[in-house]
Amino acid sequence: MYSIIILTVLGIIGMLGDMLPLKRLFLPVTLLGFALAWLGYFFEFPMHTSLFSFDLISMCFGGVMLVITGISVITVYGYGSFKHGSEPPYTVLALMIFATAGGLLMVAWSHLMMLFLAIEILSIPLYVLVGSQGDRKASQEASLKYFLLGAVASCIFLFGMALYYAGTGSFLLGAVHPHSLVGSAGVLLMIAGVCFKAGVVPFHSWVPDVYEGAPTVITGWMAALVKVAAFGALTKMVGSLSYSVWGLEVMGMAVLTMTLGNVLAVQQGSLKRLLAYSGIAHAGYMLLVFLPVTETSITTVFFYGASYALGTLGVFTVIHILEQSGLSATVDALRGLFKRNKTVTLLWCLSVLSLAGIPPLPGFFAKLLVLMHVVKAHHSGLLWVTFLNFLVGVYYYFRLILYPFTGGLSEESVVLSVWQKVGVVILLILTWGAVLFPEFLLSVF
Amino acid sequence: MTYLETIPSEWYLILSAIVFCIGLCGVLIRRNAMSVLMCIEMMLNAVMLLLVAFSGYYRDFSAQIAVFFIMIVAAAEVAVGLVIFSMMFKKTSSIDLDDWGHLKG
Amino acid sequence: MVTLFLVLSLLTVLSALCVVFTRNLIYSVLSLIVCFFAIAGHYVLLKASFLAVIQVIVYAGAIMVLFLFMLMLMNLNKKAEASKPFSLKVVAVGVCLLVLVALVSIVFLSAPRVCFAPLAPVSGSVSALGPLLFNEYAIPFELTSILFLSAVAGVVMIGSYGKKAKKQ
Amino acid sequence: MMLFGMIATLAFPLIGFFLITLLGRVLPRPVGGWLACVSVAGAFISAGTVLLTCESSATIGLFNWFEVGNVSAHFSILVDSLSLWMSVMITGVGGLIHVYALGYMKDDVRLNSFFAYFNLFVFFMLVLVLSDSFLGMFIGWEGVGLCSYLLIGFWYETHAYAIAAKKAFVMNRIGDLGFLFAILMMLFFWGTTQFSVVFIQGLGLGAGVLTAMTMGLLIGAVGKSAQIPLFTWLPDAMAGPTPVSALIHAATMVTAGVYLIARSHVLFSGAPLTSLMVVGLGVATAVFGALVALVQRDIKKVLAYSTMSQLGYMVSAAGFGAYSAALFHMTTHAFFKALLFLAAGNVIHGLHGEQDIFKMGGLRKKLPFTFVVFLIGTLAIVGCPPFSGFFSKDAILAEAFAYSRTVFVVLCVVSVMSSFYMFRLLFLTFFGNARYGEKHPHEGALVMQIPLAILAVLATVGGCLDWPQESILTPVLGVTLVVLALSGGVAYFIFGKQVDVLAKQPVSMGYRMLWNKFYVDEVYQRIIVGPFLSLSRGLNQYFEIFLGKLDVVSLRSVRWVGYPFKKMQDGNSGTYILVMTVGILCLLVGLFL
Amino acid sequence: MILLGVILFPFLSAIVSFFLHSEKGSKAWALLSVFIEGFLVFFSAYLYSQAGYLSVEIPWIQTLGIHLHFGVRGFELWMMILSAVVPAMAVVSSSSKRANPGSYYGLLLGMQGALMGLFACANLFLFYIFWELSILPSFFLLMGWGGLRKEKTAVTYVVYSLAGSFALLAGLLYVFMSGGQVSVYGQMGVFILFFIAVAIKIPLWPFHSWQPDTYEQTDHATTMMVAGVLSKMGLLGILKVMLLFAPLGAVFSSDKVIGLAIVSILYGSSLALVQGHFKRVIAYSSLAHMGLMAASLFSGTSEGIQGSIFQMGSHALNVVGLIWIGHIIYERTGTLKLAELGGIRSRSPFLSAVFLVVILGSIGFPLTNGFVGETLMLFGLYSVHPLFAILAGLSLVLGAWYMMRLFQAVMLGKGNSNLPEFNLTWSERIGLGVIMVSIVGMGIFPQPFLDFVTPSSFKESDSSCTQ
Repeated sequence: MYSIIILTVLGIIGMLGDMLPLKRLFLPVTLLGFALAWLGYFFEFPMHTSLFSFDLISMCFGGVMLVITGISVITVYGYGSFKHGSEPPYTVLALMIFATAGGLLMVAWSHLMMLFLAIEILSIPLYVLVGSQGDRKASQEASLKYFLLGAVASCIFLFGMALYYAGTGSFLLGAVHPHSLVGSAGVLLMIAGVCFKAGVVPFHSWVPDVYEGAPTVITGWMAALVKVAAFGALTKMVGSLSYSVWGLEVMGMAVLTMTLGNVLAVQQGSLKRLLAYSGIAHAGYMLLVFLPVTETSITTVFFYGASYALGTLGVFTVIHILEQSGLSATVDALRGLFKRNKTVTLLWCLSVLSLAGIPPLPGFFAKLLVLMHVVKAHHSGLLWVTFLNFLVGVYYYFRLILYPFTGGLSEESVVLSVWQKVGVVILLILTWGAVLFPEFLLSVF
Repeated sequence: MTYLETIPSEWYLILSAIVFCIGLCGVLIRRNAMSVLMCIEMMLNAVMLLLVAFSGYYRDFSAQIAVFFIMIVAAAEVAVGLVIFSMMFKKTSSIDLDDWGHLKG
Repeated sequence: MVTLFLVLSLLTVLSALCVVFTRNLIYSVLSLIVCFFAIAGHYVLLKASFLAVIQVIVYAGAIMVLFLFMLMLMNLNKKAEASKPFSLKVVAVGVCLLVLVALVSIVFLSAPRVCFAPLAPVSGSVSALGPLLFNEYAIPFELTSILFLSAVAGVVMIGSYGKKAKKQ
Repeated sequence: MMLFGMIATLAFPLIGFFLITLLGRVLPRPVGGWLACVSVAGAFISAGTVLLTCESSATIGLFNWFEVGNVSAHFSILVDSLSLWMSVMITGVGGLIHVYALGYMKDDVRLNSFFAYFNLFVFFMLVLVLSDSFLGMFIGWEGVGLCSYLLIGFWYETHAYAIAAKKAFVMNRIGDLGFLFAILMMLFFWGTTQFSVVFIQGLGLGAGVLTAMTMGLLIGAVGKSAQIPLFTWLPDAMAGPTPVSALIHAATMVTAGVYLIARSHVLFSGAPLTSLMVVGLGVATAVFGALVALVQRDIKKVLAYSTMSQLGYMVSAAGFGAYSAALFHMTTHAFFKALLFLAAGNVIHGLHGEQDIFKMGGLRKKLPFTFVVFLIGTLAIVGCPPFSGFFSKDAILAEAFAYSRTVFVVLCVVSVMSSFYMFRLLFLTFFGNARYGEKHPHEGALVMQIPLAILAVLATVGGCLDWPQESILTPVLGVTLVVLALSGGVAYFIFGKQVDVLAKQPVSMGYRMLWNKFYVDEVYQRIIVGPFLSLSRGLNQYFEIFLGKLDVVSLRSVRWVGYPFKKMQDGNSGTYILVMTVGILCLLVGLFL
Repeated sequence: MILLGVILFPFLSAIVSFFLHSEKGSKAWALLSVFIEGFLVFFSAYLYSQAGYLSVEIPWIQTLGIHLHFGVRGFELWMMILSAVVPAMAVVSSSSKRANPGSYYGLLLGMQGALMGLFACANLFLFYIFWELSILPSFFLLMGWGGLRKEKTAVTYVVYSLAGSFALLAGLLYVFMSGGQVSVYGQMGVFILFFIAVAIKIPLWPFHSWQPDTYEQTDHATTMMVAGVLSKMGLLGILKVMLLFAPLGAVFSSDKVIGLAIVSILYGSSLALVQGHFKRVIAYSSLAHMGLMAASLFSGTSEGIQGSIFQMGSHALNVVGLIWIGHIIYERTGTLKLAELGGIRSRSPFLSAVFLVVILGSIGFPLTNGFVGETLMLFGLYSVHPLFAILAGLSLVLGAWYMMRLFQAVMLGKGNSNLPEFNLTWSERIGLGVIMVSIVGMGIFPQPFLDFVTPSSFKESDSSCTQ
């Protein structure tokens, strides 16, 4: 619990930022706080109580989330339009920290109610952050949709929890085998609730509109954090449930998610919507790993989540750098980027290639792990669908890489603020690190 | 014969299912954001009812604590929801969901 | 006892239907309050008197008042609320009915709980809930503080967005 | 001694080629040419000495080329009477033509490159003749093809000449493909193409395989010696300068086919069907060449077709086993055909490039020396007794007579026709009224006349080089004399006198058929080349675009599949929640399955 | 350890080259690193001729069982020499005035590194990783410095290449999952998957539609790399992967594959006749040559295979020579359309002489490197079935036809008057001279190269593919 406590303290400091005299110190303090929070895991490692269980999964997923938020905090800190009178956007950072605390909790629960609380702690700040750009109608509409759909999804989750409680009489998953149908129905509804957060097909409708509406600074961080947290929660939840209950439905959802994500991504013009649909497709690939759950599937989900998060952060950082220099987030904004700023193009190409799954970038190993898992599970039909989806994915990813090299509209070079440069450099280092030492992330479990 | 023996647990399950579905139906049918929010509240209450009923049956108070937390979350949600609706109203003086459908495709 | 249960559940269902299908918003808010009271009644029946009181105070009192306040603010009470095209309504109702049927069939198909272990009858819930809340569930209780903190920060941030922009 | 001699013969032209190309710019103009003549002369001398001094045949191994698995190939020189005699002939006639070219090409700007190609040609011809394996011969074979390409297309500015060169090269390549196929069979059966190995084990093979192999060799010979199917390049090859036509398209390269058949006579004797084919092709070409030559107007084209028909003679002779007669005729033909071409060169040189014999006439007085030399050449080719042509042609006729009556009769008719068109050529150019307008022809320089004189002597004396053992003088002599007189008279009667030749052009169907070479070129163009090109253009047009469309089509199908889902995302949160509810419904229903 | 040096050095020099911006500096750096790489490769060739087998193994990812395992046999080293020589030619020939040269040379060196890795790798995963890695630099080079229609070409190129590599990945996963020895039925499936990947990369007939556009749109150095070495990756794929992991598959379908290869030979030769652009002629001609090489690889005879490996080297040399000459012409006349060219022979006899020698090399004229390869390959095909040899032989005739048509269209004729003066710089003269001499040299003394290509180790893999 130390990490949650540290994050809360940081959040409160953030909220009181205006009054406290720490104008320049806030960012380093936050980063230090994140580091301490991750260290916090080691002190009470592995703590299993009736309510929480901080074990290896929560430490790793938590670590990834802290890294994601760390980088996003840096880029947010450097983001121009938030600079009302050049003091940092304290409230936004505070909310981001609270959401991360929610994310950490989502992978460290054992009592179902705690999972619900974690989902809500993660979601409430996100509803607000999505709607934070009051002047843009799209931002308000995005937060409306996210709020409504989020509320309905948490109701569904709760109803599932209640049914599970009715069926088994306890809030701990896997404590007793849910013979009764009511218990299984509860499990299904709970999985549906979490899948909403992950952006799996029947519950994916919010993803494109929210990604497009939300301010780009938030979208990247939100996409990465929510997906990692959701799949962390799913691994914990699915790990302790019998496959027969949810096997068929999840496979159906996985296939639908992959195909729909890729098929719709091909037709998108706006950059953020395209990346939203590709996010959905990646959720589909990650879901494949749970059919059936084997010892490698946790490693695969973890590595896939980490590489996806890295890729998405990189991509959205580039988009918001482009938006900052006055370009609309459409595919044409990328034209001529190669001439305007090399490092940004390098980051863009590496991130998109990692999402496309081209060796030697981390995305490739993630894809490889998923494919090995599917081949080991002998779903040959599923294998062919996955390959077709990868091919369609390659098509629109390479279209994205195409544009920076085509003729540019505006010639003036893209300027970055100091902190944004720091963010870009950290992302590059992490990507190359994952290329050279995938071992570090893979051998954890 | 305590009250609980007389009422079989299925009845409560059915009652809460009915109220849940009515809430869900309200969410789908109403065009006004406020009434959608109200229906969501109703769905939450259905769940709370179910939890309280079964906490009685299982003689286990942890469910009531869960209900307690649900209320807290519901309150926070309503607060955030109403702020979002108020800002929408300030912008376009209408919180009709069909008017707020511009992000599409 | 059984008749009381039936009356209360009938009241709940009717008020719920009323919330969904009335034209005027005010009527639906009022019927929702009635529904909350009915559910509070249920709690009393189930010997969860503390929750009943909480329900009445938090829901009926605070949240519904907030709703009414917001309605008055947005003067939504005058014009009748526009309704969705009829075909969409039918589909929505149909789907909900199907979900209900599925749930009910699940309830009946699942193995019936033979009977519940006749533990000692539980007396007043406040004295039982209190220690539980502050011993085992102390940490989650604190966590809810994060929830409220972020809710408050969020509301302030969104609410005051317009003013700060005007101040520049 | 023999080793040094043979290597010298090969080395001289190669050194000449490298010297001229490398030092080309440095040397003053004529030196390059003289260097070429010296090198060929050197080769001639060394070949001649080796021919005279040593009798025994031997093979000199130079170095092994490649050795992969059980396939191996080695460069080595075979020294026997046939190859020596061929190399002496090549270097001798080649040398004379080099000297002639000095004068003929004097004012050309790229003189050095011309002589470089000439030397390279002689080198490749020697490699062809001297190598001891079919693979070595193949190197010479294609090398000669390349040099003929370079030399035909020497004046490459004019588009037509370049096209003619390309046509010659591609046609030769078709022949080379057949030859290569035969080589592959040899490699497959024996792993090497050494003559010694091939000829010893050759007969061991089955008749079918041997026929296929000899068929391959035949196609090679046909391609190179311009026999029936692959001959259309020879008339176009006249686009090159006259010395080129003399050396390549009269004396040496075209005889390579005959040399090939003569060299591999063991294989051909083992495949009766192919030898029949050879005779048939030879005779057919002889007839065809003679017929078309009757009506040609261009002096070089007439000589080209006569070469083709003489080659037909030689090939048919080789076909029915008269290898020595064929080779003897090849030698004498080299002498008088080179003589005729060089004399024609003189005429063209004198009339500043005019090649149409209808625009010549009465050159007897203006170019006396060329007239005498041309007359000797004509008498030799016609087969008038004292000259060499008579002995070699009649040797073939005698063998033909022994082989089969019909072949003999046809060959006689061909010799009659050949004498007719040669006399027609003679009278049209040198007799009759001068139709060349106000050009004033003049004799070539001394350096052009000496080789002519030498060749004239060789043409007359050449006959006795080879011994007509059995005296064929008696009946055949009489017959040929009568035939000659007859055809000479008729030719003189038609073309000799001062008559306006143009008006007398017969317009009959037969004439037009002959004039357009039986439309063979047009037939090839319309049946083989044209449709092939249009097929590939069609493929290029439609199939490539169809393939290119593949990914666009797949993309559109993906879009079409995705369209309903795109419509589902219509921005209204009510629909979104409806989708979620349906999702939950499916999940719950899934529970029952 | 030198193998690791050979593979990693290009990547390091690529990274350094990305930071250089001055034209002179980046070209100098590229030249230096290419020659060092050449030296390293020749040194490892020397070591190989001593030791007989070079190999190095370093663990990389234990969990997936992927080790950096590099092992080299004769023909792989031959390909590594190739992929040292071709980039050297590419760098020497590229004129320094181009947009941001640093990253240009960096990408070239990166591609060279990927190729070295591919040729030297000894385990399947590495093979796949380097196989995909080599697509990226060519894609970026096409995008950065390509012609007018580069976007469409780039998309087609990438979709085709990656579809191929997915097929390879599928086959590879299947082999990996079934633990190395694949069931008979499985081998057919694996063979088909590998064949699709290889057929797209070589390319063979139905999968070739990316090739002409890519050759036409990429700038000359990339075309050299793609035509010279990348296409050989496909052939190497056959030797290294298919014949070892799916020998039974190779047995059953070798006739079908040879048939397809011959179709691509005839298709390539006939279409090369009607192309209007210099580089498209080269594209279709190399489609034909690669088809012949692929067919002879499947012929199963040791001569055929050795001939095709030797021909890989000579074809690379010829293609590089052709493209270099094309580049020289393009730099001076600004166009490569055959209709607008002509009369260059009178302006630069040296260039036309080299062009003629290179053409002779590529159509298999005796005494040039093409002939040795062609004869051995045709022999290989003949021993499978004489008809195949005849059909493949047709490519010789068609080859002569379209190459002479190219020579005539570019060099002969009067040419338009405003043709600029054609004085070649010293580096071009030397480079072209080296190419000319080596073409004729390889033709006359092929034995040292042929011996190089048949080490004993090749024998036992040879036995596996001759069944």
